[in-house]
Amino acid sequence: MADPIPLTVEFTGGLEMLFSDQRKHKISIPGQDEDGSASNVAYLIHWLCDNLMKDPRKEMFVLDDSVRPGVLVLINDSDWELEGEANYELQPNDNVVFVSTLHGG
Amino acid sequence: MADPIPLTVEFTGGLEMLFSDQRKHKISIPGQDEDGSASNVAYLIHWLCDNLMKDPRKEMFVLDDSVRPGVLVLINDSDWELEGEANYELQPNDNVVFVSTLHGG
Amino acid sequence: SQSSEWPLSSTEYQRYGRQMIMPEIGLRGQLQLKKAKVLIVGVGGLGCPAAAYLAGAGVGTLGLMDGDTVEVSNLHRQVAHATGRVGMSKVDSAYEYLYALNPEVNYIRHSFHLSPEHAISVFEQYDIVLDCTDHPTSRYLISDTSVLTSKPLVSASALKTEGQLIVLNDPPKPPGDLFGGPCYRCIFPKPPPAESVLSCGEGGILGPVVGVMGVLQALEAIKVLTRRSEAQGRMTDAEPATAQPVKASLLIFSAFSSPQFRTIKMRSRRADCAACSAKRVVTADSLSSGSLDYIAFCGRTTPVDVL
Amino acid sequence: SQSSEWPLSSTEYQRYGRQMIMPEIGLRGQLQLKKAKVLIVGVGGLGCPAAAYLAGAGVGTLGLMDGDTVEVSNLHRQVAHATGRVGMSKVDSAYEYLYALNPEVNYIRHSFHLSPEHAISVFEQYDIVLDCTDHPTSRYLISDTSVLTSKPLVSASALKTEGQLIVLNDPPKPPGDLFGGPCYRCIFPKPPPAESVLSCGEGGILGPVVGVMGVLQALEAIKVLTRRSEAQGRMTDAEPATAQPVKASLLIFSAFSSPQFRTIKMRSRRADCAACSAKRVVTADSLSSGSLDYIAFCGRTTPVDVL
Ligand SMILES: [Zn+2]
Ligand SMILES: [Zn+2]
Repeated sequence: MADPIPLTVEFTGGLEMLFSDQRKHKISIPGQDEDGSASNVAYLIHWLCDNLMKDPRKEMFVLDDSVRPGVLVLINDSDWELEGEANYELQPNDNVVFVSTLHGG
Repeated sequence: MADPIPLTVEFTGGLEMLFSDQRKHKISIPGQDEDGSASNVAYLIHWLCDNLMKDPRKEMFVLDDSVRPGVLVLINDSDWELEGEANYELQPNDNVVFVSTLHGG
Repeated sequence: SQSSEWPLSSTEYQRYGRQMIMPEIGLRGQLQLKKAKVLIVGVGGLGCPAAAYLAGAGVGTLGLMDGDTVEVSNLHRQVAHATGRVGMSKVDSAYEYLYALNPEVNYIRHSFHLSPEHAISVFEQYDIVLDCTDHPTSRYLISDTSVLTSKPLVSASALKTEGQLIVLNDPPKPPGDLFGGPCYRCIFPKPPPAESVLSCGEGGILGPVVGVMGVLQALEAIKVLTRRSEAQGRMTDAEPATAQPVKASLLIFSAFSSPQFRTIKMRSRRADCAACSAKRVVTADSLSSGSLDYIAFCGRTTPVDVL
Repeated sequence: SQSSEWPLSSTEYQRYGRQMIMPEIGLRGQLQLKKAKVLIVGVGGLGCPAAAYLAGAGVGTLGLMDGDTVEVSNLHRQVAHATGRVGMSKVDSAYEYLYALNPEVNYIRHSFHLSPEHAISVFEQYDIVLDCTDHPTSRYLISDTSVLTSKPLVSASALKTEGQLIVLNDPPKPPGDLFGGPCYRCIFPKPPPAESVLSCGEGGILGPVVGVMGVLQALEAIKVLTRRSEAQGRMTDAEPATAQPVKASLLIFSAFSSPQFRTIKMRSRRADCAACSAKRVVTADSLSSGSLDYIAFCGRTTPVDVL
């Protein structure tokens, strides 16, 4: 068994409303998913839905097994598209931010 | 002999003018000072005057063996007063920023 | 009031002297600003401060586009308007304020909402566009039109206590050229579900939050207009000019968080982008003929003229 | 226009509704703002936008202090003034703009420069002070007076392409109480050598740079005035309310760097601070009697009324 992975996850742009109105969460997730693969961001998103999200409106966060359109995922201050997207394997103390894009002006 | 210490030093608030008009410098300083002590920020300030500063106006940067009044020294985004000031022993890849306070408005 | 021997009038030297003495601007940069035509789409919480600082800096031509009228509920954040101008078109109200601040600027008033039919013909008159609107529908339309007309786009948004800013399509290379900056669709290929979109009216907005983002839009526009060459970086003075696809940089602001500001490295152009790639489906014809339904695309339910 | 049954008039509900629907403000916060008396010292590049957003937000009383008159070289960045008001006192010029934006605010005009003799009596009339001045002499005087009168101080500065902002003396505990926020002298015990100080006139200034800092000052003032209890943190919503000496947080901005913004952890009160410690030498008497020579202290050579 791999060690649990300590992470900081943050929610902004309104997503914090889905997570007990709290922006910053220090969490620890299993080091492997159910198949024994190293935990990646796809697994983290599932884990957050199952373990951290109290709001029943899952569709405000996930759609078709990934984050919904209009949500950016930032890994250590880089867009996850630069890091391998959902396949990025999480490292201890990574900072993962979920940002809903804003449209007001 | 201790290994050289790679550092990023930055100058802002006008101090960059004294350092070839360049804000960010990647440097490597000796791991020990002349007395064989671990290199600290006091030593770094000397080293910068001797090795990086091309401008002859040393008094715009140092006074009485430290930075002049009105210059903040930030070590990894904390005021150096929280880190031991001039006695802070530099670690590889530290980020040290010298900021001249501004007064305009 | 210009003499034939000096590139600027003595009034202009006086008015812009404090910015011209900086090497980042100088006479060169001031003349670039004077030559520049800037379009601000949306004269609300973002557009008011953006317009004020661009007018102050002396851009030659400043276009203002908005179809709304001033309401008293705007005034806590839309600081170019005034209580006595409630009911007036936002464009005319802002014009009164801006003309009083700097009459040297040529102001062009577009007192209507942007629509796909005329977007291209308006954008073609300008050098750079600021998206100061407040709905995803307009954000996609403005980005698509910026790509089609090759204009850099400074896009910002704000809601409640947070703001976001990104410079897009910069440099504005032709569609298919991966060395152009990414567009809004590169970053957000799919629009958000309609039910996830909150407006400032619904969600609320703190005045200085949207104000900061608008002022920063003016700053980024000035940086784009006065930079020395296209190859130089946008948000930094330290990046080497290498032949790498240009990545965008997203600034996010959160008034009650620490740190308040974060700078995020974003992607370069998307090879399959619907607007800016070789495989694009957004064309001038499809856009202006109305065959791209921005409203349906963004799942909008309120009338089109709210754009 | 207020009914006896509602804490705000219907106009006020309309005008401030967009910020009142946010939990961070609400009716509670709006009433705190309405009750608040805010002093802005310096109605220039920082003071203009700060005043605009504080007036917009509906602070009850807004004091404006400045002894200068409007010059055309101010207008690229001092966006509350106007070309037609060149030569007018900056305080009167800003008042015209602000009154038109929001006539519900009680504006108090102090059309003179701050001096040690009357600083305390002016500051005593307010709840919070914004330092929007442009010289170290005034920065020390304003900080000392804020400590002596127990007012939180939102201090900002800008030059060329850079800006700095710090909230000081917050919470404003009595001198000697280490649980009060640090003052300007805690951070800068010694003034800079006169020859190292550049003004905006000498060094130049980009309008949106000073504009951003001024808008952020308004934001920090609103945060201080509307927070739920003194024990809560200033710049963050995440800090636990522990009995630790309060550290300050310095925001530094650099328009052409990446990242543009940095947040720096600063120190708490200095045990030997000349102004806010048990060992202080700055007292109400020494200050107002003129025995503290701020001019000589800061090595200033130009006349005192430039403050
Ligand atoms: Zn694209
Ligand atoms: Zn102190």
